[in-house]
Amino acid sequence: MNERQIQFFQYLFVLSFTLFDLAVLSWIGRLIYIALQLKDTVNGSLGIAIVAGSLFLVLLGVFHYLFWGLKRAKEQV
Amino acid sequence: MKLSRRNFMLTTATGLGAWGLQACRGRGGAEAIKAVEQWKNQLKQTRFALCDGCAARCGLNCEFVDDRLVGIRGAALHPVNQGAICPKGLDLKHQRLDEDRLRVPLRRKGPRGSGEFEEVSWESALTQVTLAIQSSPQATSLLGGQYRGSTDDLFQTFLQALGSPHYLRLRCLQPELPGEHLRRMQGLDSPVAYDLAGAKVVLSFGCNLFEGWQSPLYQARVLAGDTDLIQIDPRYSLTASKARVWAAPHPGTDGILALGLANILLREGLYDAGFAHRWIKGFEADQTDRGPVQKGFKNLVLQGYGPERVEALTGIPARRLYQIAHLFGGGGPSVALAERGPGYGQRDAYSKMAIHSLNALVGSPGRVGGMTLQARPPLTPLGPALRADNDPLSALEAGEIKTLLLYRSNPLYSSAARTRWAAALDKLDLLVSFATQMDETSRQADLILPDLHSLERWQDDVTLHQAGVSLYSLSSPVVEPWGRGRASEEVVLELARRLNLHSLAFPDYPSLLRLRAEGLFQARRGRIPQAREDSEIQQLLMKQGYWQAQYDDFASFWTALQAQGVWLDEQASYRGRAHLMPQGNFDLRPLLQEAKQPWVAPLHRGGLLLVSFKPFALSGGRNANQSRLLESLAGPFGTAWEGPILLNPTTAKARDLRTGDLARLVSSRGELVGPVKLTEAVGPALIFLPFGLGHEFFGKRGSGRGVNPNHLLADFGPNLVGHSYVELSKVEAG
Amino acid sequence: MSRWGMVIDLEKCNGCEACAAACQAECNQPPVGESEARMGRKISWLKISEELTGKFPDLHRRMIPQPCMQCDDPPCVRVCPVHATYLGEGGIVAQIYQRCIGCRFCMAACPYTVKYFNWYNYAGGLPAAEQEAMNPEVSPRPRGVVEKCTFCHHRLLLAKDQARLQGNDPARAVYHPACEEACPAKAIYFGDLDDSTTEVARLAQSHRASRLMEDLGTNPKVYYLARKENHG
Amino acid sequence: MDRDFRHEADAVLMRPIFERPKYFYPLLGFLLSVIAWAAYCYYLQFNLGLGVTGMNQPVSWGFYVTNFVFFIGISHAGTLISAILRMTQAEWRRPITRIAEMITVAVLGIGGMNVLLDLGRIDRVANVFMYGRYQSPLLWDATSITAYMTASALYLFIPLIPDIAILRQHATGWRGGLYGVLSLGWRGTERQQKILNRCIGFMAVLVIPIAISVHTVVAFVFSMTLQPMWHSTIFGPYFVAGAIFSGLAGLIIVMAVLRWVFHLQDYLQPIHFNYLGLLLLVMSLFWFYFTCAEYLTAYFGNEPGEMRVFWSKMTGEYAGYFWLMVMCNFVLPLPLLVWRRFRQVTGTVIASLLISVGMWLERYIIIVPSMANPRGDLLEKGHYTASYVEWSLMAGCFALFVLIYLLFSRLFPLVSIWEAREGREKTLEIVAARVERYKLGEGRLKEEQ
Repeated sequence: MNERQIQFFQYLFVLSFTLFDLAVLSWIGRLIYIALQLKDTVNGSLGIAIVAGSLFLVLLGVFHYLFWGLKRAKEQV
Repeated sequence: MKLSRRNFMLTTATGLGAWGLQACRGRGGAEAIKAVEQWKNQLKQTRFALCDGCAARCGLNCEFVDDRLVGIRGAALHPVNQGAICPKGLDLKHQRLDEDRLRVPLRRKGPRGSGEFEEVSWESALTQVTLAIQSSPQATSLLGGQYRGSTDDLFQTFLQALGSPHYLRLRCLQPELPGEHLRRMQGLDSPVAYDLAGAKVVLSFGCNLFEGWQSPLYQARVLAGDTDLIQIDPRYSLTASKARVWAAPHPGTDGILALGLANILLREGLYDAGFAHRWIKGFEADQTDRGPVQKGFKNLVLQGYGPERVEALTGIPARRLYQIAHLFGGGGPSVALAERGPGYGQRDAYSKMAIHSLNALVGSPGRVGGMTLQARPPLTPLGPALRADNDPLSALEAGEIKTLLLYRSNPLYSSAARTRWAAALDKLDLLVSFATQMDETSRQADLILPDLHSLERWQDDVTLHQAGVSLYSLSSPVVEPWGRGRASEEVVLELARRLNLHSLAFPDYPSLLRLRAEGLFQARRGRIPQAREDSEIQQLLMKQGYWQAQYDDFASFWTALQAQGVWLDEQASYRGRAHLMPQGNFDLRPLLQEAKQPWVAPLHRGGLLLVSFKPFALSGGRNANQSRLLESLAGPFGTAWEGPILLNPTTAKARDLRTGDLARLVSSRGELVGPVKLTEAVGPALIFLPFGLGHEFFGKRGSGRGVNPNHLLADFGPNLVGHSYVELSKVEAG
Repeated sequence: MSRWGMVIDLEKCNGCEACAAACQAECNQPPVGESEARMGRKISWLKISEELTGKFPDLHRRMIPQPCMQCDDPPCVRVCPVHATYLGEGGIVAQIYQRCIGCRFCMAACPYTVKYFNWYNYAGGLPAAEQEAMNPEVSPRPRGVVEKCTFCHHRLLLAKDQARLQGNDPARAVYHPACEEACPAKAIYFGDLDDSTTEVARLAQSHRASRLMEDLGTNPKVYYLARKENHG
Repeated sequence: MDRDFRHEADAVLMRPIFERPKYFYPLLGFLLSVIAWAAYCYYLQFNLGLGVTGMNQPVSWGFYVTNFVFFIGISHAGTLISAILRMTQAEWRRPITRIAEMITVAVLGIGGMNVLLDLGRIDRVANVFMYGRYQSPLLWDATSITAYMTASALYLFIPLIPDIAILRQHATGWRGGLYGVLSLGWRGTERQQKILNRCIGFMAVLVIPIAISVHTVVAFVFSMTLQPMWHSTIFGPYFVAGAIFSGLAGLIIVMAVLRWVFHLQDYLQPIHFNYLGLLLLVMSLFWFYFTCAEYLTAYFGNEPGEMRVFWSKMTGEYAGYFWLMVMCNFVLPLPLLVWRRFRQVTGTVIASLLISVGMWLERYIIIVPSMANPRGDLLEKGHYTASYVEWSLMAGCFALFVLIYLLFSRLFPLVSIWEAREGREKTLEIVAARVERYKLGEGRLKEEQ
């Protein structure tokens, strides 16, 4: 595998993680939407969603920090 | 447009479908919705049918969609059930579809009882029966079980036309006849009805009013109010748990208990002295007759049945006796029921008369809330009556009968005298069974003629047990027959044609029923109830003696009768005391005669007494193969699909038995093994076995399930006794 | 808006099982068969429990029919992950069979154990003839979903349709469930608890009335009438 | 590029990756056949319905939910322990962390899978996404397990990066490509090392609350209902303590197996088992304390519904399970863990095996007796016997766990090579400096300055 291919798969890797994370986030959003629509324990749902949502955002952030950080650090050498 | 059920299922509102409808509505499809609704409401059709689940014969409304029977509800206008329905009636819908049903005529191939049959044509089968009857018409008989109405009359006329003296019946209650005690004490010739709806106190000796006695639905309705029920029963039955007072005497001591109550009533002056003076014969010592002075009822009871002695013999504390006597003699209309199905043990006649004497003491004959006499509906008679022979076994054993038709009777299962029955049936030249299921006795038959399910044939019924009305019910087939079965009545009429019996020259059974109904139309009384409001006005008018013709001609009467299924006359019961005591008195002397025989202590010390009973779900007697009913046994027994041996925990503990264990019961007559259930509802030293399961042959689901108490019960003659001494032991697993 | 409720007079009920059987017939609850029933998988939306106290011969028995209690605050609804069970119109706890994923959390949460599961395809396993004889108003349940008493909700829908056809207000439609209709002792009363003119509302207020496990705060809409005073 | 790994230091850690062990295919075949049998059983269940299990009314949850709780519990071993050890800078953590983290990732998936096995309509699982509602504790579970899974995978992956880079130097073919992609361009520069350490540190902090929340939420599935002996506030912490307890036991067993199979005696030394044994002892005492607290509260409260369940566990139908659990979780492990001479590899492994059984039983007798004895005294009692399908699927779960571990061992080093090296190279100075600081009086002196 040449460097280009490796890079491609690395981007694919980071993209799929990002997509996964966004999928989870959109699922959480969907749950909130349903709760609002059906007036089904909106406050509780919002509470849980805020905690869970920010957690996934943080995880996304960590991964991207790591990925881009390592990439840049490599180039600095 | 022909609407199929598939379309209906697609468009109909189920729990969810409703969402769809609501959604459409929101989007302005109001017109379409309305059309669907209109159509849906017109789609369902209702047809009347008579329930065949037990002897009560309730009215049913069968609901149809696209000619498919999809639901059964109680018929609101039928006086017996008034809209209520029980599990047996509900399950007719499925019983009809039982794959084990006999659907083609069968002829025996192998030896008797081998169960090998071959399919034959109706022609061949009917020819065989015709030839057999022709060879000796007088030696032809019919053994019938529990049924009433025109079927009964048809069989009587058929046998009469053949010149046969034997019409055999085997059943625990004979609704068309008054009990032996009523005949001897009141000189009655037609059955009485107990006015439970009018009574304030009902003293029932073992009649399981809510489980299997006569019409449980009717009794449940009329006794649910303020009536005080006193239940005398060794088992804490469902009925007993609904009673205000329940007393559990030793089995077989009901008569002593009754006279113990009489003792208190007499001593405390709680009896109807006027009635006693005017009507009762044998009350005081008889001094007018020549010869030795005969002791009267009063002497007998006061001297021989003091509370202490009664307590010792029956096990009922004197205090409880006083409580019952005071309630019973407390003034309100009271009635005592001595009509227990399986009888009162070896001293059945004595017990029944002793219990019935309580009715004399409170003057219940002819009183509101007491006993009444039913008028038979004025049906056109078919022919002279042929009284049923209620000791069929002796008649068969005498060997005069060559050809026997079997209808709704299964003595090899339901009689304790199985071996005698088997031998007696074996003597026959031809045993023909009209059957819907292959049961024990049908397996012995030479020819099986498949009967139709009750919903597939014409049925009628004369209800005699419900006080206050004279009631005739009629229903036409509501569904198509399954297979090549034929209604037994049609077969009998066909036989009559082949045998040239002119008294039964009917083209078919409905025309016979039509002829019978003409009598109703011409009688100028009674009515066909149409709607509740209408019925109230009519009732009022009729109470005042007016009778208004509902229909101009018989044809419209006949159409209405078929649609509504009920003809009734609320003014047709006789409450006059002279009617109830045609011999002019209430004679206690037969009781005095019976009481002279020395009393044998019924409870064998240290032994266990087995008593059988009918659980409600199985009280129709032919339900052992109905999955839904078997599953509903989980209610009373805690186990579905099973009829356990019910034991008191103390009885069980002594033998190291727990619920679910297998136990062996041995009596002088046989033994059986079954699972055990412990319950406080059964007294120590008693064992209760449900009746209705334990078939050797009764379809896939009914065979080999549960136990049949008849295998153990002592055979005390024609009357079922229902108890026997047994030994109980644990069957070790493995 | 109606709030449908039921009152069961235990003094009148004699445990004949007519209500349970009528419920099974009306709502197409199939028999599960012998081995299944023995495993405890019987489906009977309205089950009847026996309460037998005392020692022979001083006994007291009550037969207690238990449909879904139709709680106003149903524990089963709280735990359902997919909205398959919800508090529907008239306070009826509904179950959407097509939505249910079969996690059985609602069964675990229901203190009355009146939710039933289709361990096998019971309804579909019936002979074709029996399937044709089902009540077309009520959909048979596939395997793998939870089912429960609906207070004969389909009859309410029919009653509303009828009212609409006759030009009446569908919101005021009155109906009767199969169990009430079948009861021979007339021990079951059904109607709108919020309408003070109904018999149910009156009886639910009676001093004889109580509810099962009232202390759990589920606010059931099924009331039981205990024994009469004079019978002490 | 293609240097022979055998000349490297820590070659033993790379051996299973580059040299196919001789047991690999037989073991793989065995595991796959167990899994295939389980899959067949599941196919039966899928086709016929949950009727093939022993569950019924009212015991509508059985083995699957037990296994769900059990496996989620085991999963705590990993990430949580590794995170705590990393945060506290326990030096002896170095060879353990990856083994522990991998347990988490493998077992968490299996635990989550048990919920899916339990569903009556797996074909409608998408409804959870389409119509889910956050009121249901099951959704809390779904969320927190997803979060824990993601975080754990990340937490496993980040410290793996330098090792992957090492492996890349020896790998060719598809492995080379894989390692190339996954090493994310690791060169080991100072800046990269700093970023990596920062991420590891951050994740270690983040993962602890997530881990605790996961098992608390699993407990909430039960304690949020009104069922007797479930509706209890102690359930959250009790489940967390139990999870760490069973997780430690699971970790010790896995460590022992790996030590033996992959000859890791140099890395996983008796001292590790000794330390983990001490932790296990602490957790055993915790477990006992929580159990006493739970049962004593129920007993003293004497609430009829709870007492039925209580006595069914103490003397009734489930007494056998209960007392076996107490033996396995407390009575038998205690002497093994208290005495130093038993707290060796063998002793701790025996204790761990006992505890694994005991903790599985604990999950079982939390779930089944409460369901079998519903609250109302009217309600029928239930009985439950698992069917062969449930046993098979449970066996399949264990086989799947081993399979995942087996495949992981063929791809990545089980002990962190770079951390081990770091430990050897730098630790002595760091620890010496640290110990220097502990010296008496130093702190006060510093403050005075």
